[in-house]
Amino acid sequence: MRRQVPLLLTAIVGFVYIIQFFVPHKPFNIIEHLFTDWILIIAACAIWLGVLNLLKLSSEKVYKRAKDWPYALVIICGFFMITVAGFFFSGGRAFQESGTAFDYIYVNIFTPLSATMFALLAFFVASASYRAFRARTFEATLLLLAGFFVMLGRVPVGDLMTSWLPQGYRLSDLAGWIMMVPNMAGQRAIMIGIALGIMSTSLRVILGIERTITGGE
Amino acid sequence: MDSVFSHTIAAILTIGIISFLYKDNPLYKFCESLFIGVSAGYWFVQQYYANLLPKLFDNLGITKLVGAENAPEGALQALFLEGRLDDNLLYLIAGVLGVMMLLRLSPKIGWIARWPLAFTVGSSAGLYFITYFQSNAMSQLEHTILPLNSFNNLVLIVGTVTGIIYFYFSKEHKGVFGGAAKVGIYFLMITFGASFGYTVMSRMSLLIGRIDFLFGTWLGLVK
Amino acid sequence: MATGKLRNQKKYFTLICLLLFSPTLIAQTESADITTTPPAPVTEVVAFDTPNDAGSSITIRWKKSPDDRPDDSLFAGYKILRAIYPRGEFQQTADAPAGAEETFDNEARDGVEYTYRIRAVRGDLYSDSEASPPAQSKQQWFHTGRINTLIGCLIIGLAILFFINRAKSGKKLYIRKIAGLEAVDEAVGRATEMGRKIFFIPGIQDIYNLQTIAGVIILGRVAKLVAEYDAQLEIPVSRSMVMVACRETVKEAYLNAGRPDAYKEDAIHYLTDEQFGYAAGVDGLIVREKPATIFYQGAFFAESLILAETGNYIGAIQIAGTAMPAQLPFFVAACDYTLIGEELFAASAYLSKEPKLLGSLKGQDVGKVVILLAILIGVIVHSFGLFNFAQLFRVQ
Amino acid sequence: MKFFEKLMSIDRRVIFLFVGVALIVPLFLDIEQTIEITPEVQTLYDAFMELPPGSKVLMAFDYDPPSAPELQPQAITGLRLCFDRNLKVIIIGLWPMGPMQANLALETVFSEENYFDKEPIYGVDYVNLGYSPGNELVIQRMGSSIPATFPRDFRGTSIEEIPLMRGIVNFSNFDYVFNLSAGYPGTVEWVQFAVDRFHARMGAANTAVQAPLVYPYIGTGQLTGLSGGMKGAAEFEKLTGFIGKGTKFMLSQSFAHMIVVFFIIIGNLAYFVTRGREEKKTG
Repeated sequence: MRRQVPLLLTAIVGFVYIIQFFVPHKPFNIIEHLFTDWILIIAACAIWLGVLNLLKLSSEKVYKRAKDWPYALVIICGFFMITVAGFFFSGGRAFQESGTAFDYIYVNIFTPLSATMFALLAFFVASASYRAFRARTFEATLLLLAGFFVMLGRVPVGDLMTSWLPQGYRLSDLAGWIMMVPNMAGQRAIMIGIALGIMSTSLRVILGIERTITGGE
Repeated sequence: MDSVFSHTIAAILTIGIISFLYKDNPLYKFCESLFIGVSAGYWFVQQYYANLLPKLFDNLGITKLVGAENAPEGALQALFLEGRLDDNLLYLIAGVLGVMMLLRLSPKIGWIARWPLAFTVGSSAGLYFITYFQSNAMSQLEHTILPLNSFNNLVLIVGTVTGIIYFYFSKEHKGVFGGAAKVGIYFLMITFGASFGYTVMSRMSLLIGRIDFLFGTWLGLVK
Repeated sequence: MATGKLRNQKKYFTLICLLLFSPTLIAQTESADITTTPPAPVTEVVAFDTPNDAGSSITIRWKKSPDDRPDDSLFAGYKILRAIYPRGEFQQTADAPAGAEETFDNEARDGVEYTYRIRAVRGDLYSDSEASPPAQSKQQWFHTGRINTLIGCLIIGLAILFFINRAKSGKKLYIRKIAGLEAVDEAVGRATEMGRKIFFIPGIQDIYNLQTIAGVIILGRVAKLVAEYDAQLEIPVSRSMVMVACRETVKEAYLNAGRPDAYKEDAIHYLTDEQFGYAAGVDGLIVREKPATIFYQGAFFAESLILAETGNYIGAIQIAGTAMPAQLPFFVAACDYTLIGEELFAASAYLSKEPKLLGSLKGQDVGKVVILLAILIGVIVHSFGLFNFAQLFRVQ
Repeated sequence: MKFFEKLMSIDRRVIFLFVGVALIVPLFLDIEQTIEITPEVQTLYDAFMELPPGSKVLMAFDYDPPSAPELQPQAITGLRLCFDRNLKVIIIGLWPMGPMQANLALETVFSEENYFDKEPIYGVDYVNLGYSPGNELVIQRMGSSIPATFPRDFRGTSIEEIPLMRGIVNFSNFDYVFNLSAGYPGTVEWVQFAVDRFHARMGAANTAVQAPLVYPYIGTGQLTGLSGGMKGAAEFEKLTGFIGKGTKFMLSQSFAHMIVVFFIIIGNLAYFVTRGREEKKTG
């Protein structure tokens, strides 16, 4: 029961999903939509597990006065601040409309934090390219050259440096060519490989040959 | 006044995150913890209103059952009041699967969470099997079959073919085959370099947005 | 000087306005005449069952009215009138904008015969077409536009199954070395020696992404190794279902390694669903815990570089693997080893060394041969202008 | 002696500092950068200039705050151009945050001095119809009926009560469509539906990442004008003669880009020098 049912469920659901792609007839026509909704519902239930885990670990930290416990308290307060605002003080379903308490927290706390975290990439892109773009081997040199020309080709300075060349042969054109031709070829190879890898992994999972998640080893 | 206050909060949080670049520090720890707490709560609320409420409770009619105003009639009302089997009754299965997932909290019957997990894994395996074959394999193939009438087409075809050869697992990369795989790696390296270089610009603009907020919106130094 | 220029501009502007307005002026005078005559009717109306669907839909095509011209602003479009064949009354069911020559009636009842008229409308006047021959909607059992996909799936699927079966019978298979996976042992060993943690990041997508599934399967193999080495594993996750899946997997792995007592559930913990919130949290953990080894296996987005750069800074050995093409360059730049695309999916088979799973890799290779042959043949045939081979792979 | 070895492994915080300075300083500088106008942006500008006063322009805001540095300046320039030329503007968004970005852009435009006494009137000179979910299906629905797709505006006013919306039925009532796009749904969908199916005339502003995907549409004439990324924003501003943030941001971006390139060169230089030495030692 414990082992067999999940394996069977995986197999049946997996095959039904594949079949519905080729069969427009009822009831297969609603399966994709229905299953997607079900999965979203399962995920919406599951979030309780995660959130309770986060709160449990944080409050344990606070209770035991573990290292950095005040920050664990910040996690708990932050969580309750927005959930209480969202569930009780933001007008129910319209919780996201501008002017609600939920929206205020979203705009003034959530957004700057997430936008700044995203913006850190500007720094990391610089430090990573300094380290990685070095002509150590032939492969690394290709990486370097492609990156270098594409980067230069995308700012006015690049074209300024090559303004003595006829139009169509300047740095921005070279950058465009690299993107459209060799880059495209590499991307295609990667994408085709991924398709095969996914097909094989899916089959292994559906057939129960790979049962790490669904059935134990 | 209100906007000065909220801008100041936003500015402190912005500086707190940026300060991590120098080293880990109390302000960053505060921002990080606040971010984790607030964002976990954000998705918790979001999941309820975007999925649980409309997809499960509304469809089944539970919202109506608990006496909410303006709630739509659901499958349960149809079944018990009209004696009719509504399609939405199928959402009951989703509800059961969801509850099974939550039973993970109980050590004794927690194993049953594997059922909804198996359902999810199975349907994604089925979905990905088909969609990736279609969108990644078939349509890329369609666009790679080009007439050999230009240098660009030649490069595209050679690059794609050798790239695929690089991924070949069950043959040693030696001789002509190994040579082709080597060319494949070269193409992959150019691809990586190019897409890296390509994104640098947009990453910079993200930071410009934050800097403009700090010096413009907040401090009013940049017009 | 400046005013002269301005005057010139004004002159041009009047000229442009005149040029732009003149056609409308003419059109208006013309339309003044024809507001009293209805538009020419639509011709050649046909109706047929919309193919490859679950019924309830009939496709209607026609040849548009000669008065349906882009410059005629009065022409309002078409109304679709439907009647049950042969003697029903015509009623409007849908409408179509000017310029259209096809529309769908999605409210047909399967098995009922309908006939259609198209009404061309201009201003207050209209004219109706002849009634179309009757048509009825049906459900189809097979989507004919997807036959190429079916054949392709069968070829590749059967190849994979064939080699899995052959591997079961004990035939030895050669699989080339994958550097990133050869390094797993060393990376786990190093963490054990240093007495530091091993982090495993399964990406930021939920378990319904196959990349996450691949990541968690790899985790199963890594966790077994970790248990054998008696190293410490920590797995911060960003999705609750992934947390459940990881816990099941790691527990099982410890059990199989004969060390169920060493399994700690709280080492697999949830942070937040939010992409950058998760990145902020993991970054904090990385600088504070200073893990010796970090695995990134799964679906990653922009946070890839934020995590990998921080890991690189504290000097951890980093092994990444993802099938997100846009993130691969960043992992390649910041990690010691990167599994590229397909290698992520091959990793679990490779690490398990189970013949059945290795057999599926051989099956994938057959898929590659088929694709390479298709490209080769296609290019040759296409180059000589014999046949557009590419259209065989068009999907619907 | 050890100089180059040090250069080989610069503390990343030094790089961070340089990047930060390179981005911040230009915001305070008044450097004139020679911005060459590319033909795509020129045609975009021309398309606006060719519209007779009173023409109706549909502006679709399909982006959110993270892409605002690139697209907001273009939105502002586009709006200003319309109001200066007395064109009527109808705003919609296929992204939830789009119409809010539009309001921010309007605020910026109206805070300028020359609008103090003649601020365009809501409902007469411009209107914001808000966001509608459904991605490309929204465009398709607009093709048959705009009032049915957007029954109310951003403020909840019924569309029948808005003077500007009188007589607007579908795309044939717009003289130009201007799309600001940061991804999906965006310019690609607008071209496929509004242009290909409903024959609208359309121009677009895109993020730098997005722009190459829509370049092909210029060659075929499906797009009348395209302005991509900060560079496009700067060009667009230069053409309209009003130097706004696009030009400033462009300068920052160029500086930061050069810093990245500079460090790559330094890294390689140091690598070759130190490697040369090592070879001498061993050889």
